[in-house]
Amino acid sequence: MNYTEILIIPLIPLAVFLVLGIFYSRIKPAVSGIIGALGLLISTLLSIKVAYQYFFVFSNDGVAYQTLVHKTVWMNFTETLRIDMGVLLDPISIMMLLVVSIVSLMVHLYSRGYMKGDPGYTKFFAFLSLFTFSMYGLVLATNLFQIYIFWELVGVSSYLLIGFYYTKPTAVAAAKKAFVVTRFADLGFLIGILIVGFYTGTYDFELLNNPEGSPILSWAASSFFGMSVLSWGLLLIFIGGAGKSAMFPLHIWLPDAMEGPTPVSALIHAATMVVAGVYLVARLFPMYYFVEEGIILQVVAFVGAFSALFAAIIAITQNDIKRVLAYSTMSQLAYMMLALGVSGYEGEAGLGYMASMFHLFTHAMFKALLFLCAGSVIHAVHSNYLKDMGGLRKYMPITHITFLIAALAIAGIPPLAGFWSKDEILVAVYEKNTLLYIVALLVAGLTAFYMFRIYFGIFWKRDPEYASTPHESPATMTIPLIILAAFSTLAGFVPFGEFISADRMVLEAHINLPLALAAVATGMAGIGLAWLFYRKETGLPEKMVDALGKLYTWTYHKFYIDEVYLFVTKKILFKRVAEPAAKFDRQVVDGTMVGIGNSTVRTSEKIKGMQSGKVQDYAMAFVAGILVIVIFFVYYLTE
Amino acid sequence: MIHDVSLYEILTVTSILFFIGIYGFITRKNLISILISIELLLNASVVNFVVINKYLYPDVLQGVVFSIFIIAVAAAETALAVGIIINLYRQISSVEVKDVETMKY
Amino acid sequence: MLRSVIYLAFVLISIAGIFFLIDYNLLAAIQLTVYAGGIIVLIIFSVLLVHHIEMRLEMASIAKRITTAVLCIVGMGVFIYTIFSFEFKMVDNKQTTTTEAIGERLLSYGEGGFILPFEVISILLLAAMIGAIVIAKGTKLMVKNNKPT
Amino acid sequence: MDILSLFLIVPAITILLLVFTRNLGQARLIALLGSIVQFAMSVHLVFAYIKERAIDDSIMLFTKDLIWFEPFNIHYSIGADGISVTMVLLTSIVVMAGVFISWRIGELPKEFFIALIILATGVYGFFISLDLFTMFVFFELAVIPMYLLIGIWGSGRREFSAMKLTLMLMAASAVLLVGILGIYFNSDTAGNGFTFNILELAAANIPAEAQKIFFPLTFIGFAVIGALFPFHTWSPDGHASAPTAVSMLHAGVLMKLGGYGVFRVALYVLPEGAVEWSWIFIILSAFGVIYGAFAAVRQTDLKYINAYSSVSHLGLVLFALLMFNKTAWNGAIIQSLSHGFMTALFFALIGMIYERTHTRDVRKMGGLLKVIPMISATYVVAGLASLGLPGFSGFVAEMNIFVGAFEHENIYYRIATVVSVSAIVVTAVYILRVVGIMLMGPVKEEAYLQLPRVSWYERVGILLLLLPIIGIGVAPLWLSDLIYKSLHPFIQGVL
Repeated sequence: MNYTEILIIPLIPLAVFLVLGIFYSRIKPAVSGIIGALGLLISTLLSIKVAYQYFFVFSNDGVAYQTLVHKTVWMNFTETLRIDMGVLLDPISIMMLLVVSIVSLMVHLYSRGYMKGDPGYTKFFAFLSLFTFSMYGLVLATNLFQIYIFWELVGVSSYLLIGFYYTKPTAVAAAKKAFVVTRFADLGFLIGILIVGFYTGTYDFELLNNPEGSPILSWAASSFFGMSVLSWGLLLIFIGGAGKSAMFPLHIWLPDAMEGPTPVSALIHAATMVVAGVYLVARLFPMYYFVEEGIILQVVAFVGAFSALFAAIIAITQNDIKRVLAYSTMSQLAYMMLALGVSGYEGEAGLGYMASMFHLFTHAMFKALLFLCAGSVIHAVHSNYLKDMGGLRKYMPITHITFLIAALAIAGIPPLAGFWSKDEILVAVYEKNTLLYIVALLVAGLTAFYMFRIYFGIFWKRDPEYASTPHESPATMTIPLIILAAFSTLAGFVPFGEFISADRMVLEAHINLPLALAAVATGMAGIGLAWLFYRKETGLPEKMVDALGKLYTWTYHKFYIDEVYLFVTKKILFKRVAEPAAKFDRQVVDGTMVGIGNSTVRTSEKIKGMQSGKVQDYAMAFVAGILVIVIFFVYYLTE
Repeated sequence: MIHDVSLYEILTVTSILFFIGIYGFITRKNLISILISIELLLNASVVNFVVINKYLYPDVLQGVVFSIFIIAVAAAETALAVGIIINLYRQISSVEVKDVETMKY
Repeated sequence: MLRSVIYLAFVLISIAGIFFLIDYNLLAAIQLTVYAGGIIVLIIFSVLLVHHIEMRLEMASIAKRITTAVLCIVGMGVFIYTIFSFEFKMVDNKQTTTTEAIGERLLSYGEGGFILPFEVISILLLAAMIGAIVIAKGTKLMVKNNKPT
Repeated sequence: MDILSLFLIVPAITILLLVFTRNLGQARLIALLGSIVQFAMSVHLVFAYIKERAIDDSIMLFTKDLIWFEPFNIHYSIGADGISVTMVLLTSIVVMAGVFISWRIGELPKEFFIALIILATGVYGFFISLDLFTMFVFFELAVIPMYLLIGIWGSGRREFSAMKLTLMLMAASAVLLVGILGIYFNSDTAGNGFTFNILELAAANIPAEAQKIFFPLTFIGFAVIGALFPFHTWSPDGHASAPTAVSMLHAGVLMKLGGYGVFRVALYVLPEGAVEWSWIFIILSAFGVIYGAFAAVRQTDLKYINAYSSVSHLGLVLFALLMFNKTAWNGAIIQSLSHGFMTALFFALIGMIYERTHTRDVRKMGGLLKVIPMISATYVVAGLASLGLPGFSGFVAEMNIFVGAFEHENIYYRIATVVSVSAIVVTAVYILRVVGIMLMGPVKEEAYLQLPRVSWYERVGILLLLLPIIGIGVAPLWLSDLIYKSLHPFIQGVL
């Protein structure tokens, strides 16, 4: 392999970021867009080349795929622990490389149209490049600390991009929320890293992931509250992943993050950054699987299943199309987590792992497409809300078709991409746990339902009174849509099992017909229901709302999770901890210090009278003092 | 030289004189009274010098010489003090200690 | 006020008497001339100059007077006790110190001579004299100097 | 001429020249020249040190020893290892930036710069001294100008703050002096007479009983200036009242004397006492880390926020120092440096913002990003650096500290580490809160729209501080190598 080429892939966006950042005011907006897109095009081509070389030229048939590492020391901690910077090539990192490159390139192209005329155009591309760089770094990370470093960097790029419209208070709040919530999760991640590093003596993925290696085998050596310390570490790392991938209960930032520009939502909050959590678990999969017999994987599976259902239910009631998509993203990510959670390691048992990665890949394509379509729609009607849309199929044919393809894909209708990957997940779950399978199937149905709810709402419903006739977006925006639509259609036919599997061996995936039929049927049922509810305009939705009553209100308010958080942070942490801390400091700690000073002052006030300046008083004191001394010397010392 | 009066008596007298001077110095509020008290103090010490010189070390003259110096200094001091008092009186028409306190500030 | 000065004069004269008794005639003379003659006169004049007959003599507060009195009595007790508990080696001596001896002692610059302190004292006296004059008539001088031409 | 003494001579010459200046223009020119020379020297020192280190294995390099008070065996003894070299570099950069930031100091410019450079001299002297007593003298030399600088050129309740600061630091000095004298009078273990020399003291193996008595004194004496909870309260008031450049120097450099002193004196000379007492100070400093962060969350004055943030960050330094682990120590030193640059940058930015808006109350500002983009963007960057974002120095430091501290064999120490790690979340909250309220959002006042843009000297000042932050953050290896090697004798002393 040519490592220079691989190194160039992340360095190009970094260079673009630096150039745009330093010459911020001197660069013309249009030029900056071109620089960004061009840079990324090179990166994308290189990624494709690398992928081709890895899978086809370099591949050794019949043997497990090798992990290729090229690294250099960045910082030394101790003799064994150190942070390396480098690139690690294995099937999943290359798959992610492709995902990031393609989606990012599409978003770059799309943004040139979407952001046109925005005063922060250059800044936008700079941040986008920064994000892409960080994401590449994350994907290619060779060790836990490198992944953490870029993890933080993508977090901050996300912060900057969500807060891109910084004069909007909601955007500012959302950015802050996103950062703080993920930061909180990262705290878990960091502690997890510390624990893993301490007990295994290494951060290197290569060493950590070796099923027979000492790091994994060391789990039995220590225990803490009934679980191996290493399991605690992995659980904490999973919390980090859950924060980024918006698993319940750390999901609250994701819907708010939709305050950012729509291309950002497509890139960061649908296709790439949010899958980092899934990627992290997949990256450490052998550890998760082998340490204490996969106890943490069960946690992963249940958290995944619950989040998937939870998010899907909320998605039904939301009226902001981007929020629906956000909850959908959360639900799909949870799906991937679920698949990882139920996966085994070797051979057929590793189907869940493969399915999860497969779904990650396809989901990135169609969810990015969905967001970009939504962006196109929002661009046309200047609103995020369903009530301001309707009948747009006449005005925006390309957007309409591409959206439909994406919606069908996510609903799991063959032969689109979503069907294949979702089917694999369902098979994997079915083989493991029936309860989880039912949940997963239900989620699939709900997914189809809410997707078509907004589809009908946007494109079919009666026109609202448009202030100006909406029109199709410019070519810069529609071309990426078309390309992504093509990917969404075709991605399912990639023989994914040949490239990616838990044990790196070729995995022959085959369609389990009854299960596939059940999945398709559920999807169709969801679509049909949506058609009944929202296409026919029978007033059914309102009736349902009335019938469900409280339940609907709860769902509409996202089960008040936000309020709980707000209560905890505002009322408890701020009011009960931070404010008392500040007060305590000013009054008690500082009060003590100032009090010492003041009491000195007061004492001196009191004894100031003695220093009256009257010679006679001094004389008296003098005489008295002399007397005391004389008496002391004469009658005490001479005794 | 007298034999009826011993050193002890004279020293007793000077001690009494000395402490009368101190008492006066501390309790009087009038500058001139304070001055008088100081004279008493000085005189008590002068007598001590002289008497001890006479009774114990008749061969040397240090005590006498010092007495002369003390007297000289006392004279100078008194002259100055009186000068100050008169000047003060001219300025503030008082020679009470409490009135002079303004000078502290 | 004047009375206390007269008492002071008596005290000083009595001290001169002590000097006479112990046969230090020169000192007695100095005591009489400088103290009884010079200082007392100075003080009397100053009293006369600054004192009005109707002025009440102010004293310190009772508490302070009592404290001081106690202090003084204790101190005196200590002194007298010490004096009487100490055995002085009395030297019998009949010789009269002459003025000549004192004078030679004062002006000798050999071993045990007091020429330097003597000179210092004379300068001090001079300075005090000038100082006293300047201070005593300070305001007038200042007024004169400040008078615009 | 040895190159370390130059760090005392050049400032002295600068001060001498400053005495003859007549107006602001001349004064700042001289001060600037002086600081540039110092900067050049410190850069040269770094390279000279690296070159010398390759061939010389002794603990201290560039040593020089002159006796200046025979009866007590007090020497003017100087030397440098990797730690002091980096500290000197930090000082010179912050001083230079401080001069740039004070480009338009209003009243008494000459005296201001003189006091500033006296302070710097004290700090340089402190960092290169190998003699406890000389070190103490320089310590005092650095503290005293602070009083004048805050009292004369400060704002708000400046007399009170200056008084409070000076009194608390003086009280600390008194405690410290007792500790130093205690060390001194117990130093004669080999029968060669008492000594103040740190290296000799470390080799002398002071009796354990004496160590246990004098370690807390020495530690607290130094830790007060390092803002150890609960002795930190001088810092918020002091910062709030101090003029910009003084805040910078104060938080950026002066507070580092604490950590450095603890490391060089308390830990090195009194290792057994340190082991004995570490638990209580670890609790205090870990608590201080969290506590400072929480206290910062509710502040409204920018300088107070930053002061409490300093309490939190420097608590981490002391925390790491007490872990007796090379990695943690390495982290502590880098944290000192990184915090030095970061707070200096913060205070510089706060000063610029205050100069323009005439308020430091975050609630009164808003949307500054639109109005003064350069300053605001740098503020965001500084904020991100402060909350430990990778790519900035803070991350490198914190990770070293956390990893090192977590290596401790005692589980309670590891739990304390986890507790202090959690401060990173709170840090994020208070930083982003300020950024959100002050820099983002709509512009609150019409008048802000006409705020003057950043001027060239401010730009230079900002860059001077920003570049090292990024430099350390992106390529930490050279710095940590520089420090790491110098830690070796210390860890041997302890274990």
